[in-house]
Amino acid sequence: MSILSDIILILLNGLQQGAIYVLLAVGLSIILGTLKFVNFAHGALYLIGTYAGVFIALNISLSNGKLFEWGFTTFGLDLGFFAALVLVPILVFVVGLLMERFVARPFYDRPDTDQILVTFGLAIVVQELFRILFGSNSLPFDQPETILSFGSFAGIPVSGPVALPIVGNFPQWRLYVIGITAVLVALVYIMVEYTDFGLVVRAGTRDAEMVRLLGIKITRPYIVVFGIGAALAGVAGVVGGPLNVVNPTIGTNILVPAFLTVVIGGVGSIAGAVVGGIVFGLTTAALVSLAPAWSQVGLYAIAAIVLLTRPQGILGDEEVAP
Amino acid sequence: MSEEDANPNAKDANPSSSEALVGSDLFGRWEQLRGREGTVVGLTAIFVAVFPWLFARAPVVSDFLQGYQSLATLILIWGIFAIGFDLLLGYTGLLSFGHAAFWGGAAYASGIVAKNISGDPIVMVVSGTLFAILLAWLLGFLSLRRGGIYFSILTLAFAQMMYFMAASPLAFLTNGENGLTGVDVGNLFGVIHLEADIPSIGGMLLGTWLYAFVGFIFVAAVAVAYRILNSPYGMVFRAIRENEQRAEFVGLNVWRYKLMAFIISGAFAGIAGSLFTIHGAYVPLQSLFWTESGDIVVMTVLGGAGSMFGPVLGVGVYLYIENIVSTVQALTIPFTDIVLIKDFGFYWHLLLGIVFVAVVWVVPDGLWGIIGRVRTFVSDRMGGER
Amino acid sequence: MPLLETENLVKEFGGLVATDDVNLTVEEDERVSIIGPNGAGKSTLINLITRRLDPTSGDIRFKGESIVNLEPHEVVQRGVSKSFQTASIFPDLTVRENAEIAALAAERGAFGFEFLRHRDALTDVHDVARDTLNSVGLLERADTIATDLPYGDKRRLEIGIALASEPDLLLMDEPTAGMSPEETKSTVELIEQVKRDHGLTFVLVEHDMEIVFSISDRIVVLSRGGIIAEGTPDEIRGNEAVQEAYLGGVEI
Amino acid sequence: MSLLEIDAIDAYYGESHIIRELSMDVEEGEICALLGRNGAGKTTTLRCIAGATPPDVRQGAIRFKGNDITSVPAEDVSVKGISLVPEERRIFPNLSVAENLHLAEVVNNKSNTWGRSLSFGRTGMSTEEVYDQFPRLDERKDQRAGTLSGGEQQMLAIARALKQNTDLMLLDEPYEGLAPKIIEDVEDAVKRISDAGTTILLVEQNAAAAIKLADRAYVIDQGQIVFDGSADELRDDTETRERYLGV
Amino acid sequence: MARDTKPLNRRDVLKATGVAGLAGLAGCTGGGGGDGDGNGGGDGEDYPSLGNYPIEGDTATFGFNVPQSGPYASEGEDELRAYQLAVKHLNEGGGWVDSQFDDLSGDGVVGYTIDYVDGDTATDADQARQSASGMIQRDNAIMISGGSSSAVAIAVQGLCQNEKVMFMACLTHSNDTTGKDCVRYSFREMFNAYMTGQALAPVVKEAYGEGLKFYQLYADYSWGQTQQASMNQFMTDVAGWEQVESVATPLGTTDYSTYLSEAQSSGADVLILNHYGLDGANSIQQAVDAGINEDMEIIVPLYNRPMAEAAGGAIENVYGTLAWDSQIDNAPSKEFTEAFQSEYDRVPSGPAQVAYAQTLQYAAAVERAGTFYPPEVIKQLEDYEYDNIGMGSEVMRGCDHQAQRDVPVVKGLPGSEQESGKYYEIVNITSRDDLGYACDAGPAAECELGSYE
Repeated sequence: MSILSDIILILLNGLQQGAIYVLLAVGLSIILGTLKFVNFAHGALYLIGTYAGVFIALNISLSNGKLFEWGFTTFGLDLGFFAALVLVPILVFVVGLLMERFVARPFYDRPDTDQILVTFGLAIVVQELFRILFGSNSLPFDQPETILSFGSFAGIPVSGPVALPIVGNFPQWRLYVIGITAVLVALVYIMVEYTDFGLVVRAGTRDAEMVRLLGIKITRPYIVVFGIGAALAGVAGVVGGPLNVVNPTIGTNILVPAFLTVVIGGVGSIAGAVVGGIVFGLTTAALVSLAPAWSQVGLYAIAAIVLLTRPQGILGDEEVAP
Repeated sequence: MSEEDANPNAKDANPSSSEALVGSDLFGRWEQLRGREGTVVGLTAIFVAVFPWLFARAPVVSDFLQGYQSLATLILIWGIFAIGFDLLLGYTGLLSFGHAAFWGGAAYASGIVAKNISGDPIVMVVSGTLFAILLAWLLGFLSLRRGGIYFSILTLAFAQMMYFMAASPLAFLTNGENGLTGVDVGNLFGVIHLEADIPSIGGMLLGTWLYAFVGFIFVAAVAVAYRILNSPYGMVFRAIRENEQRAEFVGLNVWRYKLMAFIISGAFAGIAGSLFTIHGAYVPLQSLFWTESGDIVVMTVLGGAGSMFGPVLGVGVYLYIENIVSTVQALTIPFTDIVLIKDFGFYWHLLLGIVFVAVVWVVPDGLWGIIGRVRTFVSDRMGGER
Repeated sequence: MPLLETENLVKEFGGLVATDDVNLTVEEDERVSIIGPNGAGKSTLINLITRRLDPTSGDIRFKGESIVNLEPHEVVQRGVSKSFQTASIFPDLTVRENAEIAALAAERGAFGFEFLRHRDALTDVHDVARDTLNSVGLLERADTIATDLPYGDKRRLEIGIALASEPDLLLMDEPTAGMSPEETKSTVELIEQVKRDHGLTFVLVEHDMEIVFSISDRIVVLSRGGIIAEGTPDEIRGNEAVQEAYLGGVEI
Repeated sequence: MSLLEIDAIDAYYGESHIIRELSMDVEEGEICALLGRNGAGKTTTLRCIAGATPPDVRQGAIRFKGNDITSVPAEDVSVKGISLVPEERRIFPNLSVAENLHLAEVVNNKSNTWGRSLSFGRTGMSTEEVYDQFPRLDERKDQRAGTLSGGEQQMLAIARALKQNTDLMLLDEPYEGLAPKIIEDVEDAVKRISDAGTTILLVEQNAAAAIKLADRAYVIDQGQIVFDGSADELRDDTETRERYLGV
Repeated sequence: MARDTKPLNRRDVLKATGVAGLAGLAGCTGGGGGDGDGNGGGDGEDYPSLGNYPIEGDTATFGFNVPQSGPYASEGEDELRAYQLAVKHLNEGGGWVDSQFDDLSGDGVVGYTIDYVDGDTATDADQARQSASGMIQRDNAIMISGGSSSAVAIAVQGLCQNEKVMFMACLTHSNDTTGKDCVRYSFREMFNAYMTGQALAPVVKEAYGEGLKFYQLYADYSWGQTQQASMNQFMTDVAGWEQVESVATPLGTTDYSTYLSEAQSSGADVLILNHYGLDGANSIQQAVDAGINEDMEIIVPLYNRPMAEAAGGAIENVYGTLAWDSQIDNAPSKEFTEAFQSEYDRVPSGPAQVAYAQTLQYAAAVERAGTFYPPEVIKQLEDYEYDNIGMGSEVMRGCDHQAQRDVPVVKGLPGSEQESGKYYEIVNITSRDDLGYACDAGPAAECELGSYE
């Protein structure tokens, strides 16, 4: 295997692994940056997104859990993957709004530790609810064969391998994961940089009171920010779900890397979350190639070093007041 | 839970009680007594002495509780861990999400010492604790450079590093995923086999020598923790929690005190981790995993961070639910066969999660705080009748 | 030798010069007030002396030794104490414990290893704490939880904490801000009494000119980061540059 | 009826009692100065009017155009026609000049749903008008506001207020930290705004500069009004000036 | 450890106080069984007390420690069904008790009614031990069985050795269970990683030919390491293949794409994925997504049902071994499948058969010994020969407590042909004669069983 193809593979694999982290980190980061709310239940939103994705896209057969006991042996709407990709963000957006209203809001004025504790507890509750309902074994979440198929249009095939120059076969879906992430992050970026909504959010991050003094009811965009952050986590669940097995622990398992992504990239900026996710993904891929046995240790070590030497994160400078 | 009923009066760490209830009657004298160090340690010792009997062997009570000896031992071990953790979280106000590093690290250290050097329980405890102290010094030195959520994440990252190191690169020492097996715990003082039952009445109360050994260390840990809280440190820790900047500006070296809080807390975790190895003659790899850190947070907060015995109560409730309630198959109306909830035990983790959220939300001083309020209510009533 | 002196002290924030080449001296036993309009750099100067901020250049000497490279708690240990503008106390601790913490730092140093020593045995600390509470008039409320005190008493406690650190130099940042006239009056009395009893050297930052003129030996006027005048109250009262700084510098 | 009536308010910062039974009125069309040494309670008064919290007003009432606005949230007070140009300007340094200005009209922008919908006929100044008034801002409209000079930042803060739908502009220490030449520019701007019909409540430590512009003046000390009269009266009242404003 | 020495059996008290405790928390309901017919007892005279022996009362309690939460819960539930079935058959007759196990009467075991308690291991060694110690100390279980992971089995059997309570291992595949971590009180019916390599080699050699190159990925913990070592050994020695590289994937890896990319470009013909359970489901799914199955053959040494379910169609044509399968064509297998299906209306999984077999095996040994006294039971099991559980003629070897048995080799079915309980087809049952190792060789060389008492 040539060094060039090695490098390309590390890049591709790193990007696609990073993509999921980016989707989670963008939401986590803007919520942390604008609302100063530490959401340890962000992984739960990913979990909800994944299960909702399975439910909407497929008709799965259950083999344990309460739903199974209640007679739901096969389960799901079987609307296809594209429907999940559209509906899940909407659903999780609503979940995010509810979470903001009923969980986050009472805790805005309480210390970080209380926020961590209550959302940590909430994450346990959500995970357990899913375990009880769907059982703790893994559901198959197959990659979509095609997307955008409707009516007579067969859709674009997305599953299986695709032959790339130099490196050979590569799982096609993973390229789509990178692509979908890029599009979504770009959309959010445009929304934040070029719309009134984004303007209010950016200004509010810096000086919320002044925004209110200008006559703008800042809580509304904040709620929307929370919803968007949640929706992105939901999308991450839909596009990332088919990459791995789906079971109730995926939410808590992904939380730690998502948080590390945020702090590596720098809290509060979308660009930071993107850079954090890419750095995290590439580092993982590179370490896996170079020193597999130490890759996880190395990853946490790098996260710790970034936190110690650059607490504002790689792109945190933007947020430091002049 | 009845083990807690044994000492609802072995009280708070705050001896200079704000309610200056001094009277010549019995109640007043009791109020005076309860703050004293000797009383607290004495009541703890009495509690430790009757706990396993009540929990596992007493007629009616233990049949109701469904307890058993080894769980009693385990509750005390985790109790030591929680007392130490609370010194950091409850008193100094630092939320570590990486205390598994000290618990699991000490468990491995004492296990490895037992396998390779000496299985003497005292040597194991000392070596495990020393390891935890050194590790806490190092990790505290690094992690305390950051505050708030960053501190929590740093401790988490370091603990996860330890976990992954034990899982694979250091598997030649730790036996990796299978956990450290074949730990031979030697006899205490060379003669007492810890697994053996204590003869006569001692055995009836305490059960095994192992429990006696753990119980002795538990009482000692309570005494030391209580003393620390009543030493200048206890005051400084609370001062840092209340107003760190002001503490700096009265001339205290806040950073070093925080480091000491971290190390002391690590040392308690180390003692507990070493005892865990002695208790099980085995170290699971999970002892280093971050969920273990999460468990100690949940236990401490559930019971009541910032009180001396709250975290121990939290440990009791947590382990009780995890090990006993989880095996209950149906929740029935007392003294009837009417089933309220089928498969009740199946929901144990959900139940715990909901209780935890409720505690954080509504009663930040935890279950112990609730007991405290009930006690205040009762004592006010009693005071009012005079 | 002056107790405190700053030499060409400069602090810049970005392009803004908050402290501009300040040479301040405070002699032992002197009562110095620092006044000046908003944004004159009074708080910055105090923060530089207490080492909460790093100066851009210049030196600060206390008892002849430079303290520029010390940590804040080390400065306190040398004998510079500060009372805060708001009641910066330990709210959930008792009044006595509030004072004891400061006394502990004063009597036992910035850090010690006495974690197994019962604090009841620290008689020196108790003595200092009791004396301090006595002198700020809070001894009777020693067992009250600090957060339950009325606001005026909290501010007294704030001053008490600063005093319990046994300072040689006390920096007071607006000790009467937000107080009612009665509270202000009693605080002024407190300051004068402390001045009598402890023979302290202190530096006062205050807006209330009545207080400033009644208790200062010397007044230093800051404007735009620099010292524009200093002298006795009478000298300052008639000083045109000072009037200009306050009233706007335009002939009326 | 005065445009703004403050009726014996008491305001607290946490437990600090800052404003004590303060009463004052601002008439339509005038420039009213509120003077006092720092710490006297000037900024707190303005924040009470603008609906910012803290402070919290525990007693008394504030009325604007006859309507009670005592405990109305800041965003609603703003929409009713009061704009605050706060101390230290508080422009958004991470946004461009144009974005800073645009932010002030977001609330008037019918296409968005983030602000409260408006029933007022009048909207703030258009961007063109603002740039006409402040050509320097036009030159720098794509620059990040944090990179502007102090005077430019003050202009931006005032311009931002103009873009709101303003009947009463609260100016908090507009001259602070500015060079004398720049102060003159700001004075000119304030005069122009006043001439255009906007009522102004001006808070200043620099009494002389304020009196020069003002029609009427209040002097505040320890949270209470200690002088109330025309600017000329204050100019002549040396004792009050020296006692409460000077040294 | 402290024993419950008071005359009244605690479980009886429990029943007397009703299913509910005062707060309703103590409603611990076991299986069936009342207080028995009172004819038991008698066997306590000859032996000293040891562990939970002697049994008080007329009821002997088994402890079934299976994953009821966590990723292997569905497997654990199936095991538990089999255990419950075994208890039912022991007390009431039926299934193999009637047809295959002559030692068993269907009327309890040596006069005792069998009861059981169950616990949740959550596939976590620590929780499994806590659960097992509750069964031993509180419920006085005389025998523990269970496990769905080697770490759990090793942790629990160590505890059982200390407590002098017998452990009948269910699903555990690591060499270490009966190798370096073996104990006197534990017996394993399941084969191990070493034997998997031996069983697969001749089959894949025949299927894919000689002289191939293979590439291995293995989970970097003891099971994965031993598994890849035996695959290397037997693919090289038996199949005559050549290993290109063997790469460790750390514990906790969920994304194998980088590893798979490297495997893909290595030029090897065969990819062996030494991952178990969900790790296996992930790696094989990802391998198929990457199109590796187009250029290379894939082998997964050990299958289980949760993995097959989660991996879905990705296991098509992938070879592996399996504990047991209902498609195996012999009398015991059919009888078990029928009994299980008539009770639960579902097809039993491999671990269910092991669970059922282990419980009956233990009970039969108790009958032969005439007592529950563990050393006697152990002696009855050691070197015992049997041919009654559908895996050919077997011996439970005395030197390491490892059953010497046949191993089924299977091939995954395409997604379209899969149905509940049927995910693979049986290609071969490799005979015991082609498998195994001597007592002084392979994993057994490291085994020291420890004392009987």
